[in-house]
Amino acid sequence: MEIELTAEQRAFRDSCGKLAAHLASRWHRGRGPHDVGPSAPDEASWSRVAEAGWLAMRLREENGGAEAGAVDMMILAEQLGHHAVASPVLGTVIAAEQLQSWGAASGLLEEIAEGTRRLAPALTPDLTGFADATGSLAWDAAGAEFAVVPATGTAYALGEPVPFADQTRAVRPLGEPVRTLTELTAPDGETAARTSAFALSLLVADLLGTMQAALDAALDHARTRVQFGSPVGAFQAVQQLLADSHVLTEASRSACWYAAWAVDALPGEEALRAARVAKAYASRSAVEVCENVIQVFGGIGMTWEAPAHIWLRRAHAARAAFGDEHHHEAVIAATEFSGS
Amino acid sequence: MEIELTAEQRAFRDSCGKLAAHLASRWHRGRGPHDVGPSAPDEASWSRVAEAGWLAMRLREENGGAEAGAVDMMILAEQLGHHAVASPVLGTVIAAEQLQSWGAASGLLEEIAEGTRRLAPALTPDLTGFADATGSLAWDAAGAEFAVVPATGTAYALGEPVPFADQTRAVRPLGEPVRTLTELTAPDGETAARTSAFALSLLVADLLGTMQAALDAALDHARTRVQFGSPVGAFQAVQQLLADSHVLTEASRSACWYAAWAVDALPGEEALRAARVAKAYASRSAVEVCENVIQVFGGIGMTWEAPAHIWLRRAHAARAAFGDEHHHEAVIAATEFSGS
Amino acid sequence: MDYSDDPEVAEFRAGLRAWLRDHLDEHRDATGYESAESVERTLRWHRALAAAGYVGLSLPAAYGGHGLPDLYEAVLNDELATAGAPPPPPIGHIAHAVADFAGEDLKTRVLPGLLGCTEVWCQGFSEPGAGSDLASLTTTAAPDGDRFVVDGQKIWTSGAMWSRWCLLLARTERDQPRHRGLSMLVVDMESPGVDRREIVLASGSREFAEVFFDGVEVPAANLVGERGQGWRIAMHMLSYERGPADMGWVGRLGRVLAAARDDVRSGRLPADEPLRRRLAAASVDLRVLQWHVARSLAGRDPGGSAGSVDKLLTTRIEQNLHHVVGDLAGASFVLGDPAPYGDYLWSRAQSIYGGTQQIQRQIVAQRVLGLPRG
Amino acid sequence: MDYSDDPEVAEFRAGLRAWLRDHLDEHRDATGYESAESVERTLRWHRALAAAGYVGLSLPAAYGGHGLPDLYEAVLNDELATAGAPPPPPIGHIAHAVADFAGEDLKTRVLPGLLGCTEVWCQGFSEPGAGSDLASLTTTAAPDGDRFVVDGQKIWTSGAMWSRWCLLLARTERDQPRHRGLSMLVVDMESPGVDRREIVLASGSREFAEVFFDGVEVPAANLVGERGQGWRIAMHMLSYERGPADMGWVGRLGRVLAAARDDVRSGRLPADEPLRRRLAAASVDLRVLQWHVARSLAGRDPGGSAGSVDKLLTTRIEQNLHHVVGDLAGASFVLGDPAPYGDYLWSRAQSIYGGTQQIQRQIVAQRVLGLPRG
Repeated sequence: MEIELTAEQRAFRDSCGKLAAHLASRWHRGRGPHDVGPSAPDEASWSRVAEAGWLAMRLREENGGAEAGAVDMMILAEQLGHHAVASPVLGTVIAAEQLQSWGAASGLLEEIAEGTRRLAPALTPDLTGFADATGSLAWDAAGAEFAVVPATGTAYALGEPVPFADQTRAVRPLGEPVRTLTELTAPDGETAARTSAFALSLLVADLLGTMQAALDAALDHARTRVQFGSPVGAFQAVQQLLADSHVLTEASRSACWYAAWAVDALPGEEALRAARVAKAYASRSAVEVCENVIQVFGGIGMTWEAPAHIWLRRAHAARAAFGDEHHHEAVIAATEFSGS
Repeated sequence: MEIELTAEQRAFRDSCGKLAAHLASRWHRGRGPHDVGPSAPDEASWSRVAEAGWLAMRLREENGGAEAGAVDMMILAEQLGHHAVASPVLGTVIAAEQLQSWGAASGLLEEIAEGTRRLAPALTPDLTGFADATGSLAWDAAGAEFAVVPATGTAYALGEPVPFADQTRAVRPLGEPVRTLTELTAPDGETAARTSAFALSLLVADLLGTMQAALDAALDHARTRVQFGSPVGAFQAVQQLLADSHVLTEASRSACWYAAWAVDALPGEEALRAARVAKAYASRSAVEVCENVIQVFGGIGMTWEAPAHIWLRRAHAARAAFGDEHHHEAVIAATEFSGS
Repeated sequence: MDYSDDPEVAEFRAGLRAWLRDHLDEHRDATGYESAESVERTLRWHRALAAAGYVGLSLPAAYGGHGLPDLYEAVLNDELATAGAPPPPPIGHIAHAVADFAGEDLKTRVLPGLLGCTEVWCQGFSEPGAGSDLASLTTTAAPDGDRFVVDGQKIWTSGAMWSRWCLLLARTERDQPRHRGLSMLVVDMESPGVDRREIVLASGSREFAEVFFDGVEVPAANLVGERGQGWRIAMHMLSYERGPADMGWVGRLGRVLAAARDDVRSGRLPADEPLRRRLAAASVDLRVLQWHVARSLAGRDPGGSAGSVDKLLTTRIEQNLHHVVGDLAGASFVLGDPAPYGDYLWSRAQSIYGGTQQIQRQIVAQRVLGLPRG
Repeated sequence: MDYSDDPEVAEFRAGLRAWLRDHLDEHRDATGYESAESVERTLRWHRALAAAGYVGLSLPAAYGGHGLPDLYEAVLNDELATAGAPPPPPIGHIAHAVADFAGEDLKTRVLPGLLGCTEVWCQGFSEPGAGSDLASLTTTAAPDGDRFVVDGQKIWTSGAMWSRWCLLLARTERDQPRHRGLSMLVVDMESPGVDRREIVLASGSREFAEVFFDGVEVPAANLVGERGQGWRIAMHMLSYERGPADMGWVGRLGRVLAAARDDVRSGRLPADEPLRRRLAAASVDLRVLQWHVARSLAGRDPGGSAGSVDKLLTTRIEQNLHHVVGDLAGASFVLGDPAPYGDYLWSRAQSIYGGTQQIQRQIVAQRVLGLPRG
């Protein structure tokens, strides 16, 4: 039993954090909803993402990857959440993982890995899972050229982003078919489960990073903002809120770590079960933490200018992607708590 | 619009409170669960209850009653809850109201009104409503001679009390038939709804009295118990708990008043709808308040010796009687929120 | 105990409903002080209300009011919210401060414009350094002969971008401690030295602003009441800001729930049994809130700390309601029309504005329940 | 990152499971220190565990322990709870205090009886006037030549009615402030002047007692560590009382949920979809708790304030679980077998005993998150 990050993983976390902070610095939420910067990264930023190997590292060697573990990907995803990075790294990584599981051609995967071809995953209209037909939405699709619905063997062009609560990610409708991918083969159940577990584990990490960033900011605020002659963080009622938020964040971290470890270490179905549990828990907790954070910030937290709503929005959107707590708990209720 | 108690009603409340306190003083919870006094009142106590007119006041004149409004009965029930009175006044009153709605003979009702014949209402085994068959349980039946299931036209002897979380009330299984009441006629829907609304409104008042008593005790404790050099009630975290409890109690009072007013003022179905709402709200709130109260009491609140658990138990049991929040919300969901 | 309207109130309510049937449709787009265009529409709505006799209901008739009990303001708010009408002009507490404390001259000068809705007013209380802690205000109004010179900054000033007048709470007495040094002034927002900066909320709302005062001259004749009386007047105003009980919140929340109910009944939004049950629980909350508010209005003195009880209850119910309707919406909570998400964000603000939830609970604990100060 | 057991732990776990298969059934009725009879059964169980080598796992071999890492204690607790076995003897923290601080003579005298489970011990810390506030203890142990004379009162002393020995925290230094005046003593409960009074809990449990000390003489040789070191030893002990992570709570709560699951699956208790969903949410909580506890055990130093995080998390999850299973039980939550209601009451105590929830949150806020003291 060894439940911690290795020294190498901690170093990777730090380097991810640095680049994530840089990417975040190139995106601005503007002065209001009509003034938000585009979530698609500029060429220079996307090159740095590709150079960092983020898009390639999880893929198999023959597809241009480095076969990184899901734990490493979780480390990356947490940093992306922590800095509310707008660049669609998770969308690209998840789309590539899905295509690889369908046996997509190495050429395409290598292009994705190198950042020269930009794909987004196609999800069902309710965002709860991978699309298996048309009428779906491309998720985390800022700057993406197309999205593939593997079951139809078709890649689709993407329309303009639809309004989305999360200002840091784009969701776009699928448009015209642009390409047919004939070589695809449906993965077996084991692989499909593992792919879903992988996607869920990244969303959990994104939620974890988001809530930790929000909590850190609230703690800074609570230490410095003075009301009634004391820092607000000295008031017991505020301490209670922040303590609860810390508990939820740490428990979510525990869930995140286990789910990520399970992706590569346990049978697919077990990994998926763990990922569902983690996604349900982190979804509920992230919203609660971000709401508490806004409460601690007080009035300033309700302004566009303050970052608190950016975290809350990202939390709600990441909660919806690949299913919120109600979605996963309904599955768990049906499989574990249904009568004879 | 006149939403308050009249001077007469306030005087009645005070006199009810006095007798309720007296009755409560004759019952003792002992040193542990194996040492609890019987919830059946002694002869002297029951005579005082009858003399006070509590058993008669709601009945129609021809049945020996004074045709008191449901608001007056609510006032009484709140005091019974407030003092955690063990004597089965509500059971008797509800049984009489039900029998009257079935057109029971004046003789029987007069005997109940005078306290010379002691009846309990028969409820379904899940306690959610009046029984319409055998296999039911007599509720608040300490000292009762029998319970009537009007639909069967039969009065049944009562067995020994079954274990019940509430130490102040007895629930007893129905035994052998002892009497046939041939003169009964099922009430129309309007009357049946009003009878149920009446029973619910009394339970709501019992819950209200219970939570107010618990909260009052917690406030006393918070003002006097010193920890870390201050009264515990000076700590903001404790204040937050007590403030929330007060809010829940006042909202429950608002619900209680409206539901009681509605029993006699609105059409039966509307009165029943209001009573369901009030019962759902007060059931949930009473448990939350009593739990908060135990939290404020700290360790002492967890002992048998302290009264806190008596209120919590009574709250849970009154919540179950005639249906808890889940029961009533399921009805509301089915009638108001079901798809086309 | 009687929850029915008295005959006069019933008559007022019926008249108002009839008026709304005839006039509401042309004013549904009066969406508040968000842009020059919406201000225009909003003022048209306010003036229509004023012309029909629905502004200043509880103010003295001598200054353009109608001399009715407070209850009528609540009925107005309730009916407007229930009908889905835009809210009435938010001027009641300002008007009461002026009517109850200002001298005759000032009253005559400003009340007609206020109650006739020909001029927009704002209220300058909050400051960046004093959120829930009004007594620590630092904006100064230095007495200087027959005028005051105002320096400082206000925040969360609703409608400030479009206001002609500001009712300002500022420090006039340098040597008095905390709240005893405050006075209330009527400031012409067109004076030199007034600068405004829009605050965009997380929901996208542009109703609020910061206001900067740099050597702004205010005639001494614009002092409301006496010097040093500002705190007392502010508390008097807040006593009219009872919120839940008289601001039509029950009607507003009722419309949110009714829309959800329609969506479920019509099948527009699928609701499984757990969601239906949560909707039912929210409807329980709302009916109880309605009864509670009726009791508050009928029974209690204005300005009791019981207002904090009502606020806490409403906030709890509103925040839960928005969680439920958000979950009912499912993915469309975050996708598509941003209005429901904005409404949800607003529900989070309810536990912050007008005294945070923590402060409200403390007020209840200390002033209502008599617990000791920490 | 690896959540699998190391081979030695896996082997220990397998051996323990095998032992439980063979021996648990004859000990299932060891229900704790409730009556002379149950004490008898409980001691039989403890002695069986000791004989099999499962008591004192993390204590030095020199005094009858097994010199294993703390983790093994957690595995033991977890396996016993998961198997539905009675808990192991609650002596780990007492044994650590004695083993880590007492002199050689005292260790030799008392540790064999403690670890062999031939004598029952209790721990005298809490006092009526000091719930969560240990530093304000008032029980005195006045030094008097080669002995101390103890006067005062302890409360919440688990097992005191049946104990031979009490590890007592008392004030020996009159002139030292608060916690610097405390010392730790081993008191023979059969000494003259010791009086015990059973405390019956709301659930009916009779495990606790008050203990009164009236001029009780304790040999100076029974001092653990130095005079004035009592607070430090107490903190050291509490650092072993990590609760959730190593007390088998996950296993215990897991059994509660598993029983509910069996009731639903078999149809013994009907569960509509809202209840099934709440059970699913509780199962989510429990699995997360399990992973969190594994992380706590594997990663963190004993005694960090993170113990408060674990306690808060467990309490939240446990209290919610008992609400759900109570609702699943329906009327039978209040009717019939009183055990489930007693378990529910116990869940309410979790936010009180060992530092109230309010105190735990404050510890997290101030010691973990570094927020200022109020």
